[in-house]
Amino acid sequence: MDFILHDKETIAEMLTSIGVNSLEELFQDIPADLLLEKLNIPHGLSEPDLLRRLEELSNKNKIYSSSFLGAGCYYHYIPSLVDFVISLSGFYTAYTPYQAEASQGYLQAIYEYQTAITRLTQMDVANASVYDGSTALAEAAIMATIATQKKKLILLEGIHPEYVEVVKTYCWGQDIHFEIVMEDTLISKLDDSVAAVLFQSPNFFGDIENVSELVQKIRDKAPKCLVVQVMTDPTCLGVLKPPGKSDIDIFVAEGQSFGISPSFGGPGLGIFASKQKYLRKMPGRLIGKTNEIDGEREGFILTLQTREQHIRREKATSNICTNQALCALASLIYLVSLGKTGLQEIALQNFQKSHYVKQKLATIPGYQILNKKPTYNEFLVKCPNVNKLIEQCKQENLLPPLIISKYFPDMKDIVLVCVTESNSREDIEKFIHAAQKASNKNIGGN
Amino acid sequence: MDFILHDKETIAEMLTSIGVNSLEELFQDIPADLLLEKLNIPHGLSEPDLLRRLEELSNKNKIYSSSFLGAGCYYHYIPSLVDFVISLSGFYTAYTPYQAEASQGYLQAIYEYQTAITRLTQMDVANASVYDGSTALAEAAIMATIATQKKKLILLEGIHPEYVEVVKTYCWGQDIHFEIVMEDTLISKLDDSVAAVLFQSPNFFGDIENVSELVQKIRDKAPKCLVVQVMTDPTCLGVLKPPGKSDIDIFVAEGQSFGISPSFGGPGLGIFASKQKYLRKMPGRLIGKTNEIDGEREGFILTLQTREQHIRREKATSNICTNQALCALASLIYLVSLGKTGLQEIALQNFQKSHYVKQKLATIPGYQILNKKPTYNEFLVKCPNVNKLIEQCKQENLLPPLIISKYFPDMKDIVLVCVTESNSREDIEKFIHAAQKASNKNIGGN
Amino acid sequence: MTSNLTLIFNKGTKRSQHNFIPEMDIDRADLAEIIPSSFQREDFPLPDIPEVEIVRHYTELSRKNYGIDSGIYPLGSCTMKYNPKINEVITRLPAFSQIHPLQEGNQGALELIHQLSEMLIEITGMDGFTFQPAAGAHGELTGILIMKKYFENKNLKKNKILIPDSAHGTNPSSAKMAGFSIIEVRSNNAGEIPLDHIEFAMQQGDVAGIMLTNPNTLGIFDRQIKDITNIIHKYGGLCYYDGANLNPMLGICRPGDMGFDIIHLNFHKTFSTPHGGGGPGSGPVGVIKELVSYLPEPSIIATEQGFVCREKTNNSIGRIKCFWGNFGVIVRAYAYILALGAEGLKRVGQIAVLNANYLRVLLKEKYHLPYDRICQHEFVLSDRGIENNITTEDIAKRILDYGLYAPTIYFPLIVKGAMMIEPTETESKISLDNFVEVMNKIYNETKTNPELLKNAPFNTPVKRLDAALAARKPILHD
Amino acid sequence: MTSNLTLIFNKGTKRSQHNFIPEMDIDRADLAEIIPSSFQREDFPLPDIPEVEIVRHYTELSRKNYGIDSGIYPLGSCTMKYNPKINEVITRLPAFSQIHPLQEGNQGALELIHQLSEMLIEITGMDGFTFQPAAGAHGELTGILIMKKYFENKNLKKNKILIPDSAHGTNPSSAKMAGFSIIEVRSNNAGEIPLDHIEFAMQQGDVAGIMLTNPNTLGIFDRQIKDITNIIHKYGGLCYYDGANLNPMLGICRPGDMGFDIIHLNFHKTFSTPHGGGGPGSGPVGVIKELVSYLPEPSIIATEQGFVCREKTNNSIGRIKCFWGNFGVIVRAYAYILALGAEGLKRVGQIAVLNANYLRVLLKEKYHLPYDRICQHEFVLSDRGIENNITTEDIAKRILDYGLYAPTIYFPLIVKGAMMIEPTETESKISLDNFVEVMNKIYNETKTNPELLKNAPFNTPVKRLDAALAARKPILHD
Ligand SMILES: Cc1ncc(COP(=O)(O)O)c(C=O)c1O
Ligand SMILES: Cc1ncc(COP(=O)(O)O)c(C=O)c1O
Repeated sequence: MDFILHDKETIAEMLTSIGVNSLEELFQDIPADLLLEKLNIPHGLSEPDLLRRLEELSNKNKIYSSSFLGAGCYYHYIPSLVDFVISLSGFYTAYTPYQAEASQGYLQAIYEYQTAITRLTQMDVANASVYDGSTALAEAAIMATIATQKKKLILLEGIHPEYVEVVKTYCWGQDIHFEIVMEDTLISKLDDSVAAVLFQSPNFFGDIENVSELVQKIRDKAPKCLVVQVMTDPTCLGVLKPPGKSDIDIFVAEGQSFGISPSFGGPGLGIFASKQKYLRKMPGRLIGKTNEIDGEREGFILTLQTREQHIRREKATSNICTNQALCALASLIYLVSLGKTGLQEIALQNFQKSHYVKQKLATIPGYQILNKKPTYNEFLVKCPNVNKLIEQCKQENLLPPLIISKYFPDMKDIVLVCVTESNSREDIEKFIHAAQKASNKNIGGN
Repeated sequence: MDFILHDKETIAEMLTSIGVNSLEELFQDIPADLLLEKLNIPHGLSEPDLLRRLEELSNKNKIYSSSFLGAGCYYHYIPSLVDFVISLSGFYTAYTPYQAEASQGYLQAIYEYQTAITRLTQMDVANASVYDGSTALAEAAIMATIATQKKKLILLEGIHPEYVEVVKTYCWGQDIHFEIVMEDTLISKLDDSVAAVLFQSPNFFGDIENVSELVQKIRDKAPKCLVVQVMTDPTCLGVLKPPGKSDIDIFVAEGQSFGISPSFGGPGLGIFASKQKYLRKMPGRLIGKTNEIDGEREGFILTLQTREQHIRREKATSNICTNQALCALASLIYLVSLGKTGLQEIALQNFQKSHYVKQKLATIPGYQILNKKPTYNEFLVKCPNVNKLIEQCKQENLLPPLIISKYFPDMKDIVLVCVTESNSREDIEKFIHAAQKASNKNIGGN
Repeated sequence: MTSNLTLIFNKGTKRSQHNFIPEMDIDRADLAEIIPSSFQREDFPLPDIPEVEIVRHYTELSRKNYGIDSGIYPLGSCTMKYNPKINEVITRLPAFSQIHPLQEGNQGALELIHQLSEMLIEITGMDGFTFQPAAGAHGELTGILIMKKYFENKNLKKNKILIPDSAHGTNPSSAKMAGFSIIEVRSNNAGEIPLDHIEFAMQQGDVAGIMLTNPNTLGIFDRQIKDITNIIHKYGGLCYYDGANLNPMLGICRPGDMGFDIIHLNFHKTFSTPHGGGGPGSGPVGVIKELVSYLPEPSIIATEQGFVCREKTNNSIGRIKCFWGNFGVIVRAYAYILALGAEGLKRVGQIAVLNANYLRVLLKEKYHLPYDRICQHEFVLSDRGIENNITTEDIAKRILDYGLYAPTIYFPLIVKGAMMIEPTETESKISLDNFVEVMNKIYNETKTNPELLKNAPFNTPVKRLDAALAARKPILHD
Repeated sequence: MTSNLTLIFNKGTKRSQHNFIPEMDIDRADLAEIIPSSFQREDFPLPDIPEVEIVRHYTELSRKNYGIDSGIYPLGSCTMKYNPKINEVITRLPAFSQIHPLQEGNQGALELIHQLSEMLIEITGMDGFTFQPAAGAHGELTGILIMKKYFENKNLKKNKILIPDSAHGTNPSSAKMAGFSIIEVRSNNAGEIPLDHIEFAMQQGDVAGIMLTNPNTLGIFDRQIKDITNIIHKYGGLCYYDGANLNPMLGICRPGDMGFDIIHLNFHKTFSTPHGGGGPGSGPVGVIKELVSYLPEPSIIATEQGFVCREKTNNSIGRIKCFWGNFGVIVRAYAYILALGAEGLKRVGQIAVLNANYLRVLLKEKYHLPYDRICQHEFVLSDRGIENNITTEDIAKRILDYGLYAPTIYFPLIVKGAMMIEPTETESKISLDNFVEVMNKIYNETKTNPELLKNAPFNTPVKRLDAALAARKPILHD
């Protein structure tokens, strides 16, 4: 099938208007030896055949009834309103709102998104989104070097390993040096040459830092050093102190938890917020409120574009153009659908349910919780038999936790367990049961 | 959960405006002994809990990979545009378009539906829909008695047995007499007292009548008798001569095949069309084109409402009020999405594929095709072992054909097989294989 | 910019369409072998229309159509409440939408219908339900046929039925379709049923009973409802409850307790299933114990082997619709009740009445309120006192100009120039205040600028349409 | 009627919301045991907002936003084509949308990516692809980093890159992010690259190569493209192809055959994935055989055990994004290519070019066309000759009044007052004719009613907005 509207007669008519004799003549500028005979691509499919084919293909993936896997991508319930709104074709079939007056709907929605993010994080300003959490962190790293004119970064251990890799790639591109340090050596590594300290909290292993204290320690040693916090599941902000209240300079996060389906890890949403004073160094789009030139009414418009590539070209703060607008809209709808009450309760349920699982696992012979700090919805567990645990989970149709040696080969027999509000009591008991069965000293056979 | 917007303060404020002290006071007219304490209904569910519950419940139903069951409800591919359009909330959250000027969108769409149906059927006029095929037939029966002022109907054998039951119920309500006759005795039963002959073609057993010939025979014997045709799967009109070309007086059909999901048999769509001369006897709504009173432009409006209950009350042509507008819209989108080419091809594929299966079954020992007339996508098969066939189908994850004894206890070992374009070659081969396995003299065990 | 009257058929092309047709994977036989060519059609006057055109066309039409997602939809007696989005998701779950009515493996569907039945029994005070009827009027017909059968079985010739003058048009026409003739009961000054009138009628011996809605279409709860049903029952009659106005009674009071024997519900009103611009609806019918065997088949019972269909009974009026009713609509109503639960349903009743009364007291300052008392879900204003020959229709059309929808007008028939207003429970106070503000502005315009009203609307896709012309020269298709 | 500036936050209530929170089914521990209270937030300045308000608010906003379903969207270089509805269904299939990037049981997803890669290799003439980049600019960065790594590996210090003046802003800024400095190549009068200029630059020895889009942003296919890439290669350089303008080349001619070594694609342009009002996109990068090992990990290969990830290579530039890229977008592009097939893709290229040329010849009658030759997907008009001090911006704003969207304006920078027009292949002739008619009307208005243009638009939700004020006093949230 295709989505062409012209019949043969219409094509002929149009060719005549143009003054050429054939479609081929329209490609007269192309050297003949470059013209293709025919693509070696299968014959096109009709919609029913296409759907059948894709259904069959999708069925080669496995869906579980409940998940204990997180590690940067989370299962949270998505309110029906989210898909309803992002399926409105006035939103999803639009381009970037270059003509403000015909794009007020989207502009207002993204302004509302910026508002929701600043309120949630208590940061001064938030942009209209970047690609995802990992690139948000990389952009933050670069922004810190622009703002400080320094080319050295320190990353605190515990950042998502894939985020670290992305930061590494971006930094290499710009000859920025960076070092990953353990918490106990962090302060000793700081000096005037450091542009920023980047850390994740709750971190990849689940630990929640005392952020205010950490920031204070950094400020004491290196007052001009920026502090950048990243999060992979910002639903915790329903309960945790927001970065804006801990004097964080740049806050970034993966927004997938806010109403975006896992989708094999993308598209997600790069949340990006900072202090007001760094506004003009920020990457990405910003929507601003303004007035009619000749009128009374207010409206919304893309603003501070002189930071951006299409105006500033190689002097831009970033190369980003297309961002994740529809995902930002989804997350806005998520945030307003849950509202204050819902966001607080969701965070509480994540705290409580994962705490429950933690405590239960700790009582099973052979299991040991490795986190020394408070945790949100993820934590590290040393297991008597990882493979058996994974096997038991699958038998119960549960998506098993992450075997952490995937990223850290030295960490043997350890899994990163994620428990959210989406795990029902029943799912949780199944998981605990699976863990029991996978315990060497399991109670009563099987 | 609920969908109430007021907080406590707002309620208090409103009560004050009204001049009452409590919500309870608003129910002061209700005798105290009628007031309920509390409904014995479970506590409300949040959206995630609700969805989980309903998913679990729905999973107690079985979905098959392919279906060979029809009998009044058919599996045809539904173009993506159908659900897209009927999900536009300007359509599905509207009421009946009483205020024409603010409801032009729906009015135009239903006017287009009426147009599509008249073009498809070649009947003079079509209404905006009635409930379904069965009630459409009952309404047609009654309309015929109103138009002819006679109280006797003849039904030709082969009408869907549930339709017959519905007609029976309606006729009993109005003291209309009816009789079901076999084709060979039909003409002999006709006389001046008969309001109409009702028949189905393609009929319940799959037979396609020579409609023009049938109508002619009836006319010859009883010139004032109306002829009413019903269809359960009007996709056949892609190929078959339309009723309007066979001098049919009233044509009704179940429109579910036109883009409406099976949904356990409802909602469907009652297609209702007739000759112009019976227009003012028609049941149901009609949309008409008109002009602005003080302007140039044309627009659409509910019309000929003096036939309807809200104006005419007990003298109305029918009691129908709410109809199946959204289903009519779905079927319109189906018809325009397929277009002429698609509708013709769909009908051809149904003819061809069912023909293929018929021929293949006929070669398997023990199977016998019972239809003597041409068939569309359904036909009757005498089987060596019905239960075994059903069992084999299920093993192949195929929805088995109808065991016809469900409706006709005397017809033993016979199934009504339905083959549509939705059955792929692979599905069809599986079905034939299942039939082979269920044959007494099956080739090579198992 | 483009004319509002480009029909979709004008957007066709001569390019044949293939997007929605599976590729044929079976060798084609000679068609003439399958079906004689004389059975085949010759021409097919539908064009092929490109997908892009279809999408744009109906996107535009949908925007030219007011829906509950646009704002208040105060049509009296129509209960246009918010339709929860989750229900649209649930009804599209494949194991609901893709199942065949005649298939085995239907236990989920049967359980759903059975459970819904149990919940409706509790909500209404009835003893059994059928889900076959496709809409309210269809439920009425079903219910009245049950009455007919009941008296037939008793060998009583009762072919008349009492229906108040405030009743919806479907009531008399449904009764007529069941073969009854109608005795209209004139409401008294309080908008209620005069007891002596019905007592007198019942004494005649040929009256089967009464069809009532309570609260009625004036929004008034008949305080003597128990007396009414008692009188009917005293003479062996049956009481039918038109459930279209059940919304304000949810969790407050039950038709069964009022003494009704048969009721229908409008899922597309009370239970928030989208009205779809005219349907599909669902109009289940509930009855008291004595009448359960009269319900149409099939009805579902729980057994140890699972949910099964009840055996045929001799009493049953038979089938009223194919298969199981409008299952897709039934699923939504079920989900709605589960979502709200006991407290939620009661809140619906309370707030529906609160909102109606709030509008009532604010609007009666300018507009004439013929029945000036506490109302339930709705109330009716009249055009009395409106100057300059301005009609209710003019006011309704002017409301459209302010971006809102108009009330039901000229109904009930017992109020001259009626405007019947039902806000439902899902409007905010801001929305109600806005409606009042618009109505007040219009009231002022009736005095200061009557021509504006007579020519309204102006801000709609078309100006006021000529209904008389449409009926005189019907153009019903292109 | 209501102000267009009621933000959703003003629609909150004091009623706490529970609709979207599952009921807690675990006994709660004392929170202080789990998380110290000093770690907890104090206030939470977000209201609770009722579902009804949210639905109405965003329904209204969506109607205040032009989309491809509204009509022609002629933004040059943006390829705003129709987005097939079926792709929205497919990407929401649970076994695509609900899978975790780190789960086993991902063979369907890996097979899809692998197959798509094979098809893109055929379409573009490249030898390997990565799907990690989230958009075009991200792909550019990836591609340029590959260049960087390539020369690093060869121990060659090549830190400059050639970029024509007609290039999109992302090209220089991406190159800059990869540590390159930019040498701008000035286009000649035909809108093409002067060979001598690039030959001279390459001779300096520190130039890594060139970034080009062909057809370029003037819609012109550079006839000497093979010479250009030959020159670059002659000096050991690499050629980067900005695939944003690939649409007209589909099935016609391949960047690989033109001599490009690295390319990115914009799925949200060429392959019809909805642009989403700004994203998400997907910007896969393809490279020639020699560079395959430089692609980011993971890349997927087919083995007998199924689809697996390639082992790490030393050459790889590393990871450019978490996980697998924007999979939901990738699925749509895959479905699109399967739907169209070889013939369909070629038709896209042909008709995109037909439509652009049709507009070009009709519009050049009134508007100045600086490069007057056959164009490919788009062409650029200028404001030369427009009288009464009317600017390109004025014209663009006036187009909105006619219910259409405006072209890209003031880009490319080499045309003064540029209007860059790309109709795409999914517009009908009627739609194109309508666009021409509007443009002609506006042209007449420039002469007869210049004030109208200077104050346009009038028919939009707001009149012309003050961009300078927005930048001077940024208000970025409420
Ligand atoms: C009071 C009353 N009764 C009955 C009906 C008929 O219901 P339906 O339209 O579902 O057939 C209505 C619908 O408008 C009504 O308002
Ligand atoms: C020519 C050209 N190159 C690159 C880009 C950047 O692509 P993206 O917006 O996907 O980052 C664009 C997008 O507008 C473009 O038009």
